[in-house]
Amino acid sequence: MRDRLDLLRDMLLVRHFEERCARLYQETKIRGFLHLYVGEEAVATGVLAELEPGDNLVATYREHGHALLKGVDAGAVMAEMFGRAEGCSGGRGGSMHLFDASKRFYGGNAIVGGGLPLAVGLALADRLTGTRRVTVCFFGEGAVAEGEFHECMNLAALWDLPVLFCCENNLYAMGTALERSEADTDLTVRAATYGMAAWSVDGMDVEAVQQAARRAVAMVREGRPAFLEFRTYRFRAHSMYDPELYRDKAEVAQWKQRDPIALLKARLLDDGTVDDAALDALEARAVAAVDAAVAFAEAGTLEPVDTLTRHVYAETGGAT
Amino acid sequence: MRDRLDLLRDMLLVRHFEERCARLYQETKIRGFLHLYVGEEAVATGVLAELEPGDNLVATYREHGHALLKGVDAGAVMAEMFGRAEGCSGGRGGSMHLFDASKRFYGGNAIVGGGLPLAVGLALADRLTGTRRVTVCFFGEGAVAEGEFHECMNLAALWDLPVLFCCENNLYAMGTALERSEADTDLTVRAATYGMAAWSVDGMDVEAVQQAARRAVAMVREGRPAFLEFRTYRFRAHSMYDPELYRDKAEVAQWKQRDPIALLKARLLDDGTVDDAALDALEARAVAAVDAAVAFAEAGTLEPVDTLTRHVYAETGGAT
Amino acid sequence: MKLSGREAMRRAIRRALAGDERVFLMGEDVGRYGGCFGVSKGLLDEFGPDRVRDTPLSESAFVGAGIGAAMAGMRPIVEIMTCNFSLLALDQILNNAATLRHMSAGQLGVPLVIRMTTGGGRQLAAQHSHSLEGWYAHIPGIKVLAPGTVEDLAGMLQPALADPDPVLIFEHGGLYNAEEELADEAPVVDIERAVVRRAGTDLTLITYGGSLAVCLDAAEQLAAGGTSVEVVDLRVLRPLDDATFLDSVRRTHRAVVVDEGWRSVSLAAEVSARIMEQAFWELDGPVGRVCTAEVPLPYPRHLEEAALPSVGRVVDAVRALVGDG
Amino acid sequence: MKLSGREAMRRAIRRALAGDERVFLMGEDVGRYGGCFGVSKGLLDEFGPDRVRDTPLSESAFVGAGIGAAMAGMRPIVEIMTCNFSLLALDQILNNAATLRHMSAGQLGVPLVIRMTTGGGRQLAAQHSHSLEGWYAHIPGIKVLAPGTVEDLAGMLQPALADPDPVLIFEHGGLYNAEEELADEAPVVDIERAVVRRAGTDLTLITYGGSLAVCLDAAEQLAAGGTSVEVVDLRVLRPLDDATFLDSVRRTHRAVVVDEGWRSVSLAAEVSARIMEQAFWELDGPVGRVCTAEVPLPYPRHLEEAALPSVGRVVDAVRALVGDG
Ligand SMILES: Cc1ncc(C[n+]2csc(CCOP(=O)(O)OP(=O)(O)O)c2C)c(N)n1
Ligand SMILES: Cc1ncc(C[n+]2csc(CCOP(=O)(O)OP(=O)(O)O)c2C)c(N)n1
Ligand SMILES: [Mg+2]
Ligand SMILES: [Mg+2]
Repeated sequence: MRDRLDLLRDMLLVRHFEERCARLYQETKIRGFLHLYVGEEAVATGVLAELEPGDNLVATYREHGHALLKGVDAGAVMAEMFGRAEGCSGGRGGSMHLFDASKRFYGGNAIVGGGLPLAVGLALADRLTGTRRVTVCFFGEGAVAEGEFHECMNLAALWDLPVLFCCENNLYAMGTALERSEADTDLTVRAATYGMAAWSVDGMDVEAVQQAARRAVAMVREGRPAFLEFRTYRFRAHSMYDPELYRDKAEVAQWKQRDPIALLKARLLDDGTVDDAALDALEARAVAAVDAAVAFAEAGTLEPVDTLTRHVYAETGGAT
Repeated sequence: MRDRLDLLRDMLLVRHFEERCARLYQETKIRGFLHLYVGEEAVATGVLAELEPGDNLVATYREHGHALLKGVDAGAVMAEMFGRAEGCSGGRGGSMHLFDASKRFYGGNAIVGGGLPLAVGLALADRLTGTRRVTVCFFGEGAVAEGEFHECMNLAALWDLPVLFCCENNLYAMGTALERSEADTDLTVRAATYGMAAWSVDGMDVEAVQQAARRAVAMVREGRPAFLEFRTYRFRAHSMYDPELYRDKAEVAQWKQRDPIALLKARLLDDGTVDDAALDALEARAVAAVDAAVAFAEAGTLEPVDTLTRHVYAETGGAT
Repeated sequence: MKLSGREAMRRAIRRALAGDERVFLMGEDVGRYGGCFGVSKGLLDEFGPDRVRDTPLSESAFVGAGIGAAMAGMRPIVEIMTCNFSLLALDQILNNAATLRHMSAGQLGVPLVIRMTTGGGRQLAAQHSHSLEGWYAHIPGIKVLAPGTVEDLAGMLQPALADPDPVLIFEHGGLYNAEEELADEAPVVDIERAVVRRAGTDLTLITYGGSLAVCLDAAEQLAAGGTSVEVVDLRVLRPLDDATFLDSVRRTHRAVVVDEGWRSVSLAAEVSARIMEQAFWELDGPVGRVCTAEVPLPYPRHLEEAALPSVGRVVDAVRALVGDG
Repeated sequence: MKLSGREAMRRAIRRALAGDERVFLMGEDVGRYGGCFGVSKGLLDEFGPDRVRDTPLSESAFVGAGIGAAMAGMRPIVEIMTCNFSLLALDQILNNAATLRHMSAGQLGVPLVIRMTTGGGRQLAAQHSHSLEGWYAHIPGIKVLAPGTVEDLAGMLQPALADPDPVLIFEHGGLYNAEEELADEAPVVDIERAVVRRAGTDLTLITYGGSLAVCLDAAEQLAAGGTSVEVVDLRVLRPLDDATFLDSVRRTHRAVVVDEGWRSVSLAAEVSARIMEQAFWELDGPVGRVCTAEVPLPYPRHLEEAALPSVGRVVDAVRALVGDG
């Protein structure tokens, strides 16, 4: 089981990774759309702390952190964003399409709500084969308005599928605040009408996240779906193109007071688990890991152009 | 306001119309898919009794009754099913696509859930122009599983649109019983999570339907959406191709005990509003109306083949 | 044994379910109702509700669930009642099923079969009569099959299930009631190749699916008038087997493509363009097309018949190219 | 005045909103965010939240609501952020918007404008880089526009709104940052006609949208080598204006179609087939096609560039037909 220091380590890795990505985007090493998880680290960290390696994960385009914590190699993730053959998706996916089948990390999906049916299907396979496995599906609160959310919640509940729905409620879908997209903003009430256990959790408190995840994962491992809403906030823009006209600087500043990393650090300092030197060491380790990832990515190679049409169909026909 | 005798008249018209359609289908006068409303007449009858001519109506492929009661000429409806130019859709729509713009009857839609967004849009137009009008949207309980249901309920509630959602819960979507399609079969609970007033009504009791509709229509006319679930039953097959493997004859027989027409007749006889002779006269009038409709349809003409590609685009370009 | 398309398909599904634990059938009313066209009648009793799985009306979710289950190693057969409703699932098909292998650089595959009814001719009007198979053939990452015979209808399922990529089978509504003599051994169709259904020398009719019968009838009629027509059944619309029809056109020097899809941006256009590109110098005249009129299909029989490819329209198109042979 | 595509489109929307009470703009983040590509920045303040209406992420519902509102007499401009997401609304577009007039025998009309971004070239990978305009052009009952210049981008909105039928405008992502000198009076584009963008005598390049600039550059380069290329900008993909490109091909006798869609069953195939049918005897060689490689677009720049139509690929295709002129 991951302890509080592990949680801090995980969050720091994600934070430093994301901040580096922002810089690399400015340097045009990373291109396309880039969505960062800064501020929301406690959510993936707390949930993934409760998963086993054999569990499935489906995420969104804001999924670097989920990939790293599911065990996808940081170098391979960074190389992916550099578009290198050594990337975890062979460079073909980029930031929004990280994959690692060996880690049961099923992407990275750039269609809002698009991953939900996949999660339902992964869990259906487990139900059909009698496999005891949890499939976790992350999505933003914006996805709740999509028809697919409704269809998938219903299917999972109707068929008792082992899916853990994790809604990362960071209050905005791009520039649209939740109260301008949902008639009723209490998402757990919505989830409960599918006959699914549903809890709302402080997504800035990684320990609260972990606790809630533990309870929910246990239930899902018994074969019943569950829903968790994490109240969180993204500290940065939606993507690198966002002028942030839709929210006040003051609001952002206020949420930054509840930085999940600062919160956990304060607790650990408070109760004497760590001192400043230990924290510095942890930070340094995270930075070093990111440095190594960047170095790996920099050293990566480009896929030859004549491979362009590879992986459209399987290379060998016939049964697999 | 329509009184109880009017309600009986309306239901009889629909019943006789539908039974005649079944025969005409056997005679191959009507082709394609044909979905009959026998057993469910109280729903459309009670709701439409509360509408004004200027209100909008959107229905499904099981919409003959709704069309007739919205004032679409019975002859034009029958002619439509005969594929005649004199049909209410010029013969191009058939049973599933009755239209009458002059009666604000916006179809007939053969995609389950497909009419819901149209209803939302009609109501949105009224909200934008400040028009006090009710848009009623009928759909089966099977449509509740569709993503569009969720999206439309949310939009209507979020934007406070004057839509009355009427769910005709006849317990089956083709052969799929509600409990095999919904994790939670209490549809009013579902509706209520959108922050919408929602009631469940005995759909076999036309007076109960009318009462519920009155309350709901009043609310919608004030500019807020509402949801009504009508518990009803279809006495006949889903369409003319259905071997009905999925339900017991006994279940059908039991529901037929609650035939909405028989129920109302019994009440009217009971309290002396009518006697047998009066009832016979009402039946005869309905039959005569249907006879006239059939005669009109029989006398109809076929659109010339060279008009095939008409009405794909407007005949005159430019602004309308 | 003489079997209807419905029976033949049922037999194929039964064998697939019996032969491979990973196979299951999922869709609206496939179980208790017996399939909206009766194809899966009896299979629920035989295989149980887990493997013959009725779904709610949630096309996007259950198609997407099929994709997910296939990624996890199952071999789902997902039935969409008719291709008209597949639009509700198109996001899942195009953005997930068709892309996952590529986006993951081959780590993931989606060995999924999606079956759906297609085509007009039954007076089902504008929302139930589409022929979208040619349109789907635009999408890289999926395979598109369109059987034109009962044997192909039944015989394509097994190779489709064996295929590591998503395969969409468009079953023309007219095939379910058609009857053919079928061997007891399941025929296995080569789903990479088109097939010549009738040999001829003057012109090649290139077609598939519901229009195959129309073309064979037209060929018969033309033969009576002295015109010898070869009929190529494409049967695989993506990836298209160019070689078979090009070979034919290089022999006959004339071609008409018959396609129940709407004309503009149709599969027929693609075939015409490929002939242009690869056999232009061997043509004795322009390649013609007979397609469905560009109109949402109207309900009345006479208008629907006028809209769809018919023997008369095919014969006229051929005559216009070869003269009144 | 020099305006970017973004500014020009904003001006066009502003004028539409100011000029007609029935017009409103609706879509994800069109209001407070200012439009995902910044097109509608400022319009919320100017016209208020009723007429510049942010929607939830519910593509099917809000597109369908646009159809309903249009039926009721409004003139909605519905924005779908990018055409990739339009698949979620395709049922409403194909089964309702495109059919309602026909099914009701002309009683109803859907004067709706749907705007969406299209195209690749920005490394957005396999779920954000589709070019679906040619694919949409298959559907009877809708009109499909694909501006290739800033002037057309801005000048198509007004006639699209005046059109009594649903009009889909596919705005190539590359156009928003392009700049052009525009007159103060809003240019009004003839949305029934293609246009010749460059005159030439040896070969006709037929293109639209994002590939127009590619073709013009290719023509320039070819001119340097002595090959005179005419460039036809289709701009209206449905209904297609045959006359303009046929007229050109009848003069040049050679053509290459350049289309950012995937090659199979593409708009390019349709254009090729129409030339085959209507100008076969005037061709000096087969019509060529330069399309996007049949692959879900990969992320890395070098692969994406190789997949998309490029000046190099167009020049090569032209040279292959006219020799090394
Ligand atoms: C179907 C679809 N519609 C629109 C978009 C464009 N888009 C990308 S992210 C986003 C906001 C999603 O918000 P949310 O689900 O809350 O996730 P967050 O970005 O806040 O993590 C939008 C509208 C998309 N990718 N897919
Ligand atoms: C999107 C879609 N999926 C499937 C169908 C086929 N279908 C037609 S009616 C029907 C059942 C609908 O049931 P319900 O909504 O309860 O209405 P009812 O027929 O009982 O009145 C189905 C599955 C369809 N028309 N549209
Ligand atoms: Mg969010
Ligand atoms: Mg029902």
